[in-house]
Amino acid sequence: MIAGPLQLLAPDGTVPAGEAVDAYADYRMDAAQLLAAYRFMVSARAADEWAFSLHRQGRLHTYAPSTGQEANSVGSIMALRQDDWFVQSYRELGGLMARGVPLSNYFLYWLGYEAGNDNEVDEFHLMPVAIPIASQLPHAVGLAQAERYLGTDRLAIGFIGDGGTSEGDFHEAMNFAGVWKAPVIIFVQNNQYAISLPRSRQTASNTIAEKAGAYGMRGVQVDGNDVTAVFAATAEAAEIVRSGGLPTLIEGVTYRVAAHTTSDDPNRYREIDEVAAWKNRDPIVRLQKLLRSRGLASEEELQASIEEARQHARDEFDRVEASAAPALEEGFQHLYAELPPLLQAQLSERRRLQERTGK
Amino acid sequence: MIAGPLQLLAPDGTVPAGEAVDAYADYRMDAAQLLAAYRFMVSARAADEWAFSLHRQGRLHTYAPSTGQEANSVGSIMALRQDDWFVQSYRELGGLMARGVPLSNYFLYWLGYEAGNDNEVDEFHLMPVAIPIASQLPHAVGLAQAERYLGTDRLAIGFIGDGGTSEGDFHEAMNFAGVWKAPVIIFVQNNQYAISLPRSRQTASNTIAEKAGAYGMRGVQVDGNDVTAVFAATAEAAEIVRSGGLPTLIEGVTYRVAAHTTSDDPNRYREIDEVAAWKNRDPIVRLQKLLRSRGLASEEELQASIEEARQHARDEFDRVEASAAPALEEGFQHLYAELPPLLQAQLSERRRLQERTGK
Amino acid sequence: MSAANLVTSVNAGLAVALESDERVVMYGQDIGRNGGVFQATAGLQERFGERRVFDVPLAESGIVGTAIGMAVAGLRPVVEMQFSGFVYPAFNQIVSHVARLRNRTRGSMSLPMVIRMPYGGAVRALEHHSESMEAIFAHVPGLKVVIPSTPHDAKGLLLAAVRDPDPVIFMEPKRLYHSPQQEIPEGDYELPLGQARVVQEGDAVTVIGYGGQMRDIRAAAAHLKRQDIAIEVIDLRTIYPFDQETVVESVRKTGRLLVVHEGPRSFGVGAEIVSFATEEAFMYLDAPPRRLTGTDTIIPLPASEHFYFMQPEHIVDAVLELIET
Amino acid sequence: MSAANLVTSVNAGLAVALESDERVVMYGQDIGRNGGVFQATAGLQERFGERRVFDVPLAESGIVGTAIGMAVAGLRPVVEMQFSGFVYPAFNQIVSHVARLRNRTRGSMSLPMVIRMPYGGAVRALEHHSESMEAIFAHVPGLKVVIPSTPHDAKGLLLAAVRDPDPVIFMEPKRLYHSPQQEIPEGDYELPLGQARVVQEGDAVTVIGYGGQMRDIRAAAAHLKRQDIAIEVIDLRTIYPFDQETVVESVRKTGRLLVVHEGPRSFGVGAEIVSFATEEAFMYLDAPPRRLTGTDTIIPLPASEHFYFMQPEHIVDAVLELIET
Ligand SMILES: Cc1ncc(C[n+]2csc(CCOP(=O)(O)OP(=O)(O)O)c2C)c(N)n1
Ligand SMILES: Cc1ncc(C[n+]2csc(CCOP(=O)(O)OP(=O)(O)O)c2C)c(N)n1
Ligand SMILES: [Mg+2]
Ligand SMILES: [Mg+2]
Repeated sequence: MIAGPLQLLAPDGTVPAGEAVDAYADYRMDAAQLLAAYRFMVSARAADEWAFSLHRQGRLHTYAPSTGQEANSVGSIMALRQDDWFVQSYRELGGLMARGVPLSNYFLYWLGYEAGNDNEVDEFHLMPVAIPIASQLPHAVGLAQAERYLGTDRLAIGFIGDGGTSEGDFHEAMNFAGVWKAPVIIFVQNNQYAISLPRSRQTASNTIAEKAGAYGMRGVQVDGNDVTAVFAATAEAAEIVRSGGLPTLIEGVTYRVAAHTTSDDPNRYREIDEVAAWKNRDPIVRLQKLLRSRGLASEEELQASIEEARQHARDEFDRVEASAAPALEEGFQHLYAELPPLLQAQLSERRRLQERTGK
Repeated sequence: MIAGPLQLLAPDGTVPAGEAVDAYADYRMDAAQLLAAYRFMVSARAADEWAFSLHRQGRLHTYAPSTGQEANSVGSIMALRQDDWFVQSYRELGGLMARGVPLSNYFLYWLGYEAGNDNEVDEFHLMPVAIPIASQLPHAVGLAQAERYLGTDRLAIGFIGDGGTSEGDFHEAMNFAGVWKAPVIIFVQNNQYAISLPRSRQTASNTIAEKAGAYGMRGVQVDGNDVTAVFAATAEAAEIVRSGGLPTLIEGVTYRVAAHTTSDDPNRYREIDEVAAWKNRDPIVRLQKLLRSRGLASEEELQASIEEARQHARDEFDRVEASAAPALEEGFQHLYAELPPLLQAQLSERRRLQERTGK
Repeated sequence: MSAANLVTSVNAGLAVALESDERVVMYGQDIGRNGGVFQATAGLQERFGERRVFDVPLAESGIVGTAIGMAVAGLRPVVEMQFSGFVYPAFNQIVSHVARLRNRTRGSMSLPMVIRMPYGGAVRALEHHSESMEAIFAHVPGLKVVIPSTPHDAKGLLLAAVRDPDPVIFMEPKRLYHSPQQEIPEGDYELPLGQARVVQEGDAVTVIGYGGQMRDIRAAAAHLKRQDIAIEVIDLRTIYPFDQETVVESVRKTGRLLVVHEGPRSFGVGAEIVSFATEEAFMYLDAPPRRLTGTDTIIPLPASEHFYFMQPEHIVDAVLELIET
Repeated sequence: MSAANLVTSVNAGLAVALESDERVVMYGQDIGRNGGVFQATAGLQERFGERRVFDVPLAESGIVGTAIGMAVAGLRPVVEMQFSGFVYPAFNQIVSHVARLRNRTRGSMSLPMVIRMPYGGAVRALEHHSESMEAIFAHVPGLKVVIPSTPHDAKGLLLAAVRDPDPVIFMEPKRLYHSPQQEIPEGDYELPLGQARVVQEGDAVTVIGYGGQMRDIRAAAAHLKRQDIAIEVIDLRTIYPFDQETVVESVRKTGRLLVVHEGPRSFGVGAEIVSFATEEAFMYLDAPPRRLTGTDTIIPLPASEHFYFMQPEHIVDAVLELIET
């Protein structure tokens, strides 16, 4: 199934030879980048695993894991500039790590606080988590086109899942991008499932990448479990769109090895063998092999990174959990720049109810 | 621009030779069909021209003409069975004539009566005029899929304009069609404009037909001013989809030689030369040439058909205009199968207001 | 009779619908093998086959739009929106076509279809998963909007909705999906749309609610009863067209009105009920009517969502205040 | 001062907005060379260039969705929906994002954007071209909904909307586009959002309206004046958040309330106004409030649309009836 996609690092940790690989010679990750990618990926994995266990402990309600998909958003975000717009869906934890977003905010969001989306715009150029599927893509196109209007050379990257490509907003965003030749990259995390619906029943096209043609865009399919391929494809696309070339759709072929969210039981709709096969293609294990074979990190160092990430995840969650405290006013504070009298009255009434009933 | 599309009858009335033409040998229109197509096209043209003049006389408010586009819907509807579902937008007057829909109903609609959409379903298998752009296409796909469920071999054809391909509903309909392999034909009347927006700025794909690939559908581009090519492409597509093959997108390349509607002034946004060039490709004139050269009709007969169509249009309009009478109750009568008490009360109140004020 | 909670009663109703009419088909996201994210369709695909119960691509407008075509062709589609917060992409299909096809064709076409969706909050769900925007559907001419609050009502109203000749928006209060079980008839039964249910008779105050907040209203009623205050509790069940007669009769009797719901206050369901009752029972009103509803704010994420919903204590307090005036 | 009708005043307001702020961009369908189907943007592309005023593909969700991105990046997009009947494909973007981005990001992002659209009927337009569904926007927390009824208000409110830090749904009554001209200030002026305007003072009945029906209300008021009946006429101008103070003060003064609008009755704007006024001015009311509105039917096609709208005669009749009770 994944014979076609661009691969610069094989599952066994070797670097394949050939024309495709040579073509991407300019977009190779250097040692520091490979080590950084590893750190981001293990940070994401550790936070994910901890979140799952927190859910079991009853400390976190619903949670959507990115486990197994870390290479897609880590590789692509690392290939971009810090001031390029990052338009996430909800499975880009790795990318958030690469962008430097505090894990505490991420946990805060999943703990159920809007404040988790309050990331300094000028520092992170990050849009908040987007849950209504595909609705975030037009935002990415608008951000990109606005930057062109403003005369900067910033681009925007918008993430979406394979299922999301069926929504009308995917289409409208792609079409606007094509017509405007907007400096935008649409990154489809094809993890083979939309909750229970397999990719093959989501759309009848052979690949998702080829949908780009319908919009006069470039389309590229990459092995989404190969962080170096994702990096290279994104770096190339960034160069192209930044210089006024065709906007690009990147399909990162990967797999959702965990459940859709903690509320979901994937055993209802897929075979355990399939999952096992994909676990063998784990993007972190693959990168470890490369780091080891290149002598960039020892086994101890690789493990130490993991331990450190785990500790960090625990500490951050504890800190956030202890400090977060909901307040009745919150729902009113940021609805408008200034609270209109009508809502002031509602807030007073709600406070009065609280005073009278203690609820 | 229209070098690529399938053409079986050149603008000069000759039948080109070549592989493409041979490939469609099985889908040639016979003499009776050619004569019928001519009748339908001149009927549509006559009604259109009369409607325009009625507008100038103040007898018709807004009107959307199909002039110059008659071959698309006449050719395609003629290639289908009477019980195949016909899902129109608002520029398929020729197709309505081919289906046998009374012109009186068409005029009734444009005169502002819902009754104009009250066409016997079992006779015409026709959905009402659809104005919210692209929203009708999912209906076509649903109709087609339901017929498969019911075990019939009916198909559905859904019409849309070039502009309509930008809407999310176009995408969702195409994607459902592809996934279901539904017995449906999506017919895009590419008349080069969506009101003032030229096709080139509507989407960055080279053709509209190629968008089919993104959905695992077949895509075919035809000369939409060549009724024989439209017929052939549709007949072929019908054979394919009826027997479980790929659903097909047909792009009929044509031109909106008149205004978008009577409310619009196309001189604001396009050059007169362009219009003139396309008038030379008139689908009716082209068919006349063929009918003459084949000896299927004399000049007199050709003109007589036109005269007859004109007279019919006038008569039908006069008849409808004289008999139609709006009534206050109409808005309530068909909202639900049974009028709920809440609405009965509103109707009584409205009647009471009328009694008290005469308005 | 058999015991069911609200979600199993929906499931039972869907099974009866499929069983009793070959024209009924069901589709949506994850309703097949997965049985729906709330298991409302659990086992239906297994029992009735992929032909009758199936999953489709992730596209709400496509789902509703194709269902329109299916209904015209003679089927009776029952489609699911995974959450009411995700119905908006289908809004154009609903407003421009679902609500209008009969009117537009002077009755020569009709749309016997049901759009089901879990709605409302208080289950600590994610952003966009707790919406309660029934008022916008209730404002669209040509739709019927039904919201059950008990297992018994859920099954009976759902079956009536599926057999109704007109389209029905059927909103299921997800916070009551796993509410205590109730004995419901095993087989086929319908409850008429457009009829409210008087849950408890009383003369102190008329308290009108529906769906998700009914449990809180009933709790408040029980609490007040222990204080010898008998409120009249009305469960609207159908939001549009609502049961004007039952509303106005009750308000005329009690002279006091409280409306409770979780959607935003302004331009919400309570506005219509209060407005209508005032117009029709003005001379009988002893106190200004009151709305106890969600505020005009966005339902907060889970950590703060409890501030958004009305609790039994709030209802008791409002009733007592109303009685005092 | 210069003479303008409503559509030329919108045009003038848009020109000032473009002139005074480089961040303002405008786009939509046919607004460029064509100048908009009502000529509301006539000449703006010529004057400000294709960079600032441009046409985009036929996709409402794409238009609103990209505008969100533009606003986040620092622009102030003013986008047009060609008719309010075609805003529904963008409904998800409006409800799920436009209304929420500020709240969701705790104010670290805001959306200074305007979504303009002609709304309402009575111009014998095609199907779907006469919608008056402002109530559904007014029910969505996080939006502001503004509807002018005079040239003077249109320009001033539009400029305030463009400069507002929050998103505004700006609905223009197309039946008044070519209403009689009014003298309006030439240059730059803003009128505050959220403030109603007392069009005529009076003590007989409070008549509240907005947008398309204001002309009819004024005609009724003039007619009644000749009979020595002075009604108080209020033009809401902002539907959400509406001017509660002006409404309640007037109702307390007159003791009688009539709300007039063209959207459907049930769950409409009138429901909120009547409900709010009843709650807050109950003791002052001398008669049941009344709504004179569109019925819960789909606006008929042109031949019958006149049955749908309220005429001055209807308003006069309702006022006289209210006075009698
Ligand atoms: C508009 C909309 N419809 C439905 C949902 C419910 N839902 C949440 S995630 C999901 C599947 C998404 O699949 P995909 O796009 O492949 O992303 P993935 O979760 O696999 O990363 C669905 C149906 C939603 N969030 N938004
Ligand atoms: C959803 C929607 N948006 C906008 C409009 C207004 N409108 C009517 S026709 C039209 C252009 C349609 O162009 P195209 O699809 O090419 O069809 P054509 O009119 O050329 O046949 C527009 C924008 C509409 N009817 N529906
Ligand atoms: Mg997926
Ligand atoms: Mg066109």
